[in-house]
Amino acid sequence: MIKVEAIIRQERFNDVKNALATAGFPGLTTYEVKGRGRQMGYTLTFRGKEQQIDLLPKMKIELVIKEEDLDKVIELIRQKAFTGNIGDGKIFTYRIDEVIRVRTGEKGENAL
Amino acid sequence: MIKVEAIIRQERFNDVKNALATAGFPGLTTYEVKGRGRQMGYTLTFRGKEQQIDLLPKMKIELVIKEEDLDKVIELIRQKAFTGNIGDGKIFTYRIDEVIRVRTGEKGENAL
Amino acid sequence: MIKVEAIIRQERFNDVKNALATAGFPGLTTYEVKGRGRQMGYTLTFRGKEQQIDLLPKMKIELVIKEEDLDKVIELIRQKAFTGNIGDGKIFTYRIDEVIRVRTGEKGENAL
Amino acid sequence: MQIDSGDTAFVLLCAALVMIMTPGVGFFYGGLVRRKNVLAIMMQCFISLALVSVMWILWGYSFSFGPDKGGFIGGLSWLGLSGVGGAPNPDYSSTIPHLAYAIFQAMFAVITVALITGSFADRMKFGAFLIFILLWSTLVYDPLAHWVWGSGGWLKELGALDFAGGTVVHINAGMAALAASLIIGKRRGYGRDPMIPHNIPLVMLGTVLLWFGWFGFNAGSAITCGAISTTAFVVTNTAAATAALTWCCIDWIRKGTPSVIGACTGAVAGLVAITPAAGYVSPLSSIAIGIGAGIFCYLAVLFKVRRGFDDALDVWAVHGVGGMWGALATGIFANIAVNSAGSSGLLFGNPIQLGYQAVGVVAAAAYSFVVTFIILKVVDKVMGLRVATVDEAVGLDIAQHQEEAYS
Amino acid sequence: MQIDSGDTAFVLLCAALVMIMTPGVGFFYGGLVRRKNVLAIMMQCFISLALVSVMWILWGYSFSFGPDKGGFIGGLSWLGLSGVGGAPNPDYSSTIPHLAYAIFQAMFAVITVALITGSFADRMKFGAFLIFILLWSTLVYDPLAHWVWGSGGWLKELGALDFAGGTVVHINAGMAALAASLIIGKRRGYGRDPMIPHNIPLVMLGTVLLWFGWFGFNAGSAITCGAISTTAFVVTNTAAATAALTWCCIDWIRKGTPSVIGACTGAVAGLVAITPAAGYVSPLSSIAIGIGAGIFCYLAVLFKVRRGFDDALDVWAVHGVGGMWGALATGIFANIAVNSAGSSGLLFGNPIQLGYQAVGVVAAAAYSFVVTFIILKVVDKVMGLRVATVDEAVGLDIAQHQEEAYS
Amino acid sequence: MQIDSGDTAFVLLCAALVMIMTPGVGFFYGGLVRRKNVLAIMMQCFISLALVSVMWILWGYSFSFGPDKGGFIGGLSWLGLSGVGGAPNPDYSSTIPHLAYAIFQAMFAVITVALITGSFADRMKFGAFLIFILLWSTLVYDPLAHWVWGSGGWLKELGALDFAGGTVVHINAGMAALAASLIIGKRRGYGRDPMIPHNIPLVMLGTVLLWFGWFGFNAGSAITCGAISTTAFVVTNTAAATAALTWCCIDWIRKGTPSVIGACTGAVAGLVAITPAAGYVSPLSSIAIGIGAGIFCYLAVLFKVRRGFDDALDVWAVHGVGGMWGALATGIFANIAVNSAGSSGLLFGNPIQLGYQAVGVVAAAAYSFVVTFIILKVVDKVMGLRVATVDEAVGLDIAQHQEEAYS
Ligand SMILES: Nc1ncnc2c1ncn2[C@@H]1O[C@H](COP(=O)(O)OP(=O)(O)O)[C@@H](O)[C@H]1O
Ligand SMILES: Nc1ncnc2c1ncn2[C@@H]1O[C@H](COP(=O)(O)OP(=O)(O)O)[C@@H](O)[C@H]1O
Ligand SMILES: Nc1ncnc2c1ncn2[C@@H]1O[C@H](COP(=O)(O)OP(=O)(O)O)[C@@H](O)[C@H]1O
Repeated sequence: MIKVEAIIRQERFNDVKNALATAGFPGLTTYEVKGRGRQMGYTLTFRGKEQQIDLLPKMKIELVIKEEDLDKVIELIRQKAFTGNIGDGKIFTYRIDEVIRVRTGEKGENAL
Repeated sequence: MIKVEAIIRQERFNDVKNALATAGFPGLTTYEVKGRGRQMGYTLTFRGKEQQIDLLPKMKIELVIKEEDLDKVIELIRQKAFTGNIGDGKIFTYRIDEVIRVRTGEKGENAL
Repeated sequence: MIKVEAIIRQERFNDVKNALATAGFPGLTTYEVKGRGRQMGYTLTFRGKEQQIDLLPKMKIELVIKEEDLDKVIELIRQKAFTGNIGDGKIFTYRIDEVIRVRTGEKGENAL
Repeated sequence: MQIDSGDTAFVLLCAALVMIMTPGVGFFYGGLVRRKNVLAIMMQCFISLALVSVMWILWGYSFSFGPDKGGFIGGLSWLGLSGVGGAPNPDYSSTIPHLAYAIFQAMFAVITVALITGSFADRMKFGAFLIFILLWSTLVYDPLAHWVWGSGGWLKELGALDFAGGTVVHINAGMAALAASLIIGKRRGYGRDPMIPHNIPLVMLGTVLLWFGWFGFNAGSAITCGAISTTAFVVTNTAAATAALTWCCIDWIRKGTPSVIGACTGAVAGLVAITPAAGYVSPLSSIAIGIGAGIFCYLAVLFKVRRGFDDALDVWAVHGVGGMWGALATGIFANIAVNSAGSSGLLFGNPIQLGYQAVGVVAAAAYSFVVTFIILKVVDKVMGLRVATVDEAVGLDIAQHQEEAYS
Repeated sequence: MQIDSGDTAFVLLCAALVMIMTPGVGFFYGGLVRRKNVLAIMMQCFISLALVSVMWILWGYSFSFGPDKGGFIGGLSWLGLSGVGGAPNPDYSSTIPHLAYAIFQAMFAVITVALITGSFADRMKFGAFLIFILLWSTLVYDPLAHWVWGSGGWLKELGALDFAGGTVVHINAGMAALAASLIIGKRRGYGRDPMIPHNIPLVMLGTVLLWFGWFGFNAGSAITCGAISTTAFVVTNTAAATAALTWCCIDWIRKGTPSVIGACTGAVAGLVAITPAAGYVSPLSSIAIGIGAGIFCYLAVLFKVRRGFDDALDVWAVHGVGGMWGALATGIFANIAVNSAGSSGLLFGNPIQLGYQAVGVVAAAAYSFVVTFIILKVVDKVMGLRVATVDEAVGLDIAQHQEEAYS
Repeated sequence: MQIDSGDTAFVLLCAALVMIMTPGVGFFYGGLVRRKNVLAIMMQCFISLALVSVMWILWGYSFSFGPDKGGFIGGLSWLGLSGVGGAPNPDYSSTIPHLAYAIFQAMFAVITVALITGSFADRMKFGAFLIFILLWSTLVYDPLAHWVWGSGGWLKELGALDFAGGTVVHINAGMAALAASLIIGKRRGYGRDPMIPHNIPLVMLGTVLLWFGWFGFNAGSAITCGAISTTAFVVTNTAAATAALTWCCIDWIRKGTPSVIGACTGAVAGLVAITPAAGYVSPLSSIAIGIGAGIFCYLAVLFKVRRGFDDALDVWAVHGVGGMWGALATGIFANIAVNSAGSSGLLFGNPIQLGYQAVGVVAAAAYSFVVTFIILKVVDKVMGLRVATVDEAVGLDIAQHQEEAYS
């Protein structure tokens, strides 16, 4: 099993989330983060004082999937999260050893 | 070393946390997330308008432990997080390469 | 590629973040967590009632880097996050399989 | 005519209470929208306070209350408040400075604009909004205020009663909101993405400031302080309370549980409905008016959802429909025994009053809807009403004001 | 008897100030509870405002202030406020409309109920709460108000002084809270899980609205505006300030640092304690009363923690004990030179007054505790007072109102 | 001299409005700072209310308004408010109780201290702050109030006009803030780490309470209720509105978009500037004053940023500069036709008035700056003004009060 961590624009989040459910990947966990990448932030002026904001709010989505679905999921996220501007986000993947469903105790892919 | 990520009900969190400490696993990191699983959420009505809420608030617990403690920890979390209803949560595990304690520079299991 | 997860004091966060950028590691994702370690928390008194606070607010930084930069990054974080008191935090590292930049579709180290 | 210190103190302090209602609307609406749009709507309310206040001094008061032009609008002689000073004015305020009356009325002009913002929440361009205020307040609010309250206004002459603004403020704002929601269209993602109120304590704060300020709105509209202002005060509180309870009951029956937002919405509906009736009805009648407000506004909300127009924060359902019910209820429950300067309604032997009220309702609703529609169409053509799609997705706070509410 | 516009303006606006105290209690309590329960307690306060307002019109005012029945309760002749109109009433309000007095008093009935909610925070069923209000306000508040303030009430006849409700409102709410906390039992996880105030700026907002509204509460209780209302205003501010400082000092000594919650709690304790004394004591005496309030209420909080009953937000310690201290302090510091319609206390040569005050304290405390206890036992038997365990764990906002405060 | 119930009601309720401004400052400032410091600054404001209230009763009022000593300070005869009672005082309050005047003035002493806290936000020791209040209020505020408003005060004798405290409150607080920011030094990380307002709705709430309370501040300063208080009320609202719009325009030109914080800041600047002029100028003049306030205070903010001193929340730029502009503007726009008890300014044929105003500005600014500087230097030497570096990093809420605002 593989864990996919996608860090995307907040305003693209609903579309990504809905598309994943439609494509058969309901299971996910998500939270707000702040991030910095090539997009080094911007400058705000409060009361005449410039402030360098280098951390921008993003949405992080974590979903654990079967290895065979990896390409499909990545493609789907990319498509829905894409705007073409700097700051569109990144996807990281890594292998998971085990999954357990708390309610039933099921393990492995059955527990997804 | 193994990292255990448990996503559980918020109302079970205190019990899980206390039980872990009692069982000798004080070290953990935790934060609020929103998640979707088999439990596809529910419908709220605000001012006459139905709203589909598919992301429910959950608590995520991350703890890094020695491999030998894995079963014990998972059993303990399952026990305390269990209510028997959909939405009880999931546990993911994966291997960690290294741990470093910032204060001392200790590495590996000693740093846990 | 390696993912470094550092859990540090909130008040050290700006220094760590700035130092990473200066050293050539702009890319990172960060969020607030609560944690418990050796530092088992403290006791607060509200209206005469003592409350055991065992979870303390921390900052979590996640950054994915090339394997060769690992030591440098860890050293840098340790240096900037260090105060010498219990609660300075921990760093965890683990291997990442793949990185994809959403905007361009680039993969691997090029996408970092 | 001598100035009475008690009456003056009362009206000035009531003006302060009405002033705080406008940011109150901002908090109420701000809590109801998503986190990314809270500043934008609070800003719209706050700027309504600033802009309409200045317009009122310069020309608004003169257009609304200045010497009558054919029953339709006031003249230009009080531009810049010239001639509006410390002495009483026999038409409007025989025991307090004319200027006190003018500033009390200013606050009504201010809040009416702010109420409308709920309809186009989350998607209106700030610049277009400013132009809209300028035009709308001048072309819609000022004439309507003149019809109903201005000396010589045609609805006043007809005998339509509107104690504190059911017609001028609430029907007016509600119908303008309806027009606005039709023209600007639905929020992006409406019906698909969740749009959950982001801060209900803020909604509560807004409600509380509204209820509090409404004492000034209704009791202050007596423009003196004695038996009439007292009655207005009591029925205001009673109708708000009753309508809140009514809304909770319906929620309980329909949804299985009452909600905070429901209770708050109900209270506002009750406050709206009692407004035109405040100085004319007894406490027991206000209970009936409150119950009606709860029921009719609740139904209006359901109707809106079914029809699918996106009056985002239910300005039409609560203020429009609540105001209509209140105006008609005034024609039913008014009792000359309560206020000898008013008249009686249907239940107290004067059915014709209900007719006058109906004329007022129809005239105000039609005028407001039509003229608002035209104004918005023009503004839309000239500069566009709606923000870019990406700005709507990102949220107006950052897109329009480069600020985030919380950090 | 003629209506005085200044007095009427004062009392009406003070009624508005007292009105805002009830949601103020909601914010104060709401900030102190955990995030998952904030809406529930704000809702309880808000519904107290709605429900008791309507009850007051229908029967509450008549029971409390209607023509005396044996010194114990008012009669039925003013049901629905019949006969309570624009004319002054010689017994209660010789210079303002009787109706103004009635609505001013309504706000006292409202807030007393809201104060109690702090004791059973986080675990009371909303439905049971509504039944509780209905019974409690009718069977406990109304008689007690009659005893102390009603024309012919036995404590009033005895000569017990209670300027603005130390007995009727605060001792009463505090003892009811004590009874409630004993019957409903501790919050789940009490003493084990952390129960940290979730929003201290909200606590501050509540405190501020309370302090602000309390000027209306105490100064308005003069029912005229002149020297007595001025004194009441000044001592109210002074006692609040002094008690806040006192609480900070004790915190500093005991905990090493003063806290915002401590300062807020202290201020409320001072406001409570000065309430019965407000129109009778000098500014310097109010400093003494404020210091006493800080000390005694602080000790009461510690006592509660030691005894382990879970009066969750310290209604008993702050309102009960603060009210008792205030009532007794009135018997010590009252000075007929301040208010010729009052009498002097111990320090000014009239020790018997302290006795009258003690009788008032004991009678009110006993009556409130016992009758509240019975009411709650009955409600508990019939429908259960406490939510299900899982609902308590999930939080009342979602479990009872299907709403989340913040999102 | 007889007590007028309307005037008394007005002044007491205005005192309540001014009271709520101080926590309003706390919310305004609290929203502007980072989340880790919000409680600390709200606490400073709240404790100002508590501590200065008590000091005022004990000695502050006597020092400020007591029988004149050489034009510089009041005498000791009114210590503990002895002799300040229910009767009017011919010098200050001929139609209301002397005590009402004293408590109205108390609120001015309170808020002036609270305003200063914005300058040393995020880094002042709480203990040192308390000592600072004690000294500053006694040595700076009390004399200055005497100069300007005390019977026999030298600036009053000279003929300098300050209707509601432009000099005494705003220039005074602004210059003290300047001195404080120079002595305490910049916030840790200033210019490097982001210091973003953490809760803009809270800023809005503070602004709203300020605007609302300012009606009491300015209109109440007439100490009677009639034409003058009405004028003051109207120009207060107008100047606030105009300055808010002006600030938005400048922001729009400079930054491409108006912001909520800008609108709020502008409104406060307008309120400050109209304060000294409130009872003396016409509504149209207040528009000019408001525009000036927006421009000059905006420029002052830019100047501060360029000079790099860290008056964290712009107390000097908004209150100091706004107050100076207002005081001078009074000398320009004052019109005896508006208030026969005042005098005319430059535009109405009396250029010398501008001179008097300038003397007042210079005297107040110099006195406040110098004495504040000395006081803070002494306190710094004795106990240190600034918290430890680690405490500043962790945040004052936890470090000084062991509390977190939100959880
Ligand atoms: N090396 C990294 N490690 C962890 N998170 C990263 C890294 N690089 C980028 N991110 C996350 O991805 C988000 C988007 O990155 P960004 O640089 O804006 O994308 P792009 O370079 O494709 O325009 C960042 O805000 C940050 O949260
Ligand atoms: N495939 C997944 N990837 C990541 N998180 C998941 C996944 N499936 C479930 N979760 C997380 O676990 C939580 C509980 O899942 P849920 O479906 O309610 O459990 P169950 O199916 O056992 O009833 C979800 O809210 C979500 O946060
Ligand atoms: N075993 C662990 N698993 C996950 N997170 C941990 C673990 N141990 C510590 N942490 C995180 O690291 C933070 C700092 O740990 P702490 O014990 O205070 O450090 P130290 O022991 O070096 O003083 C904790 O607050 C927690 O968030």
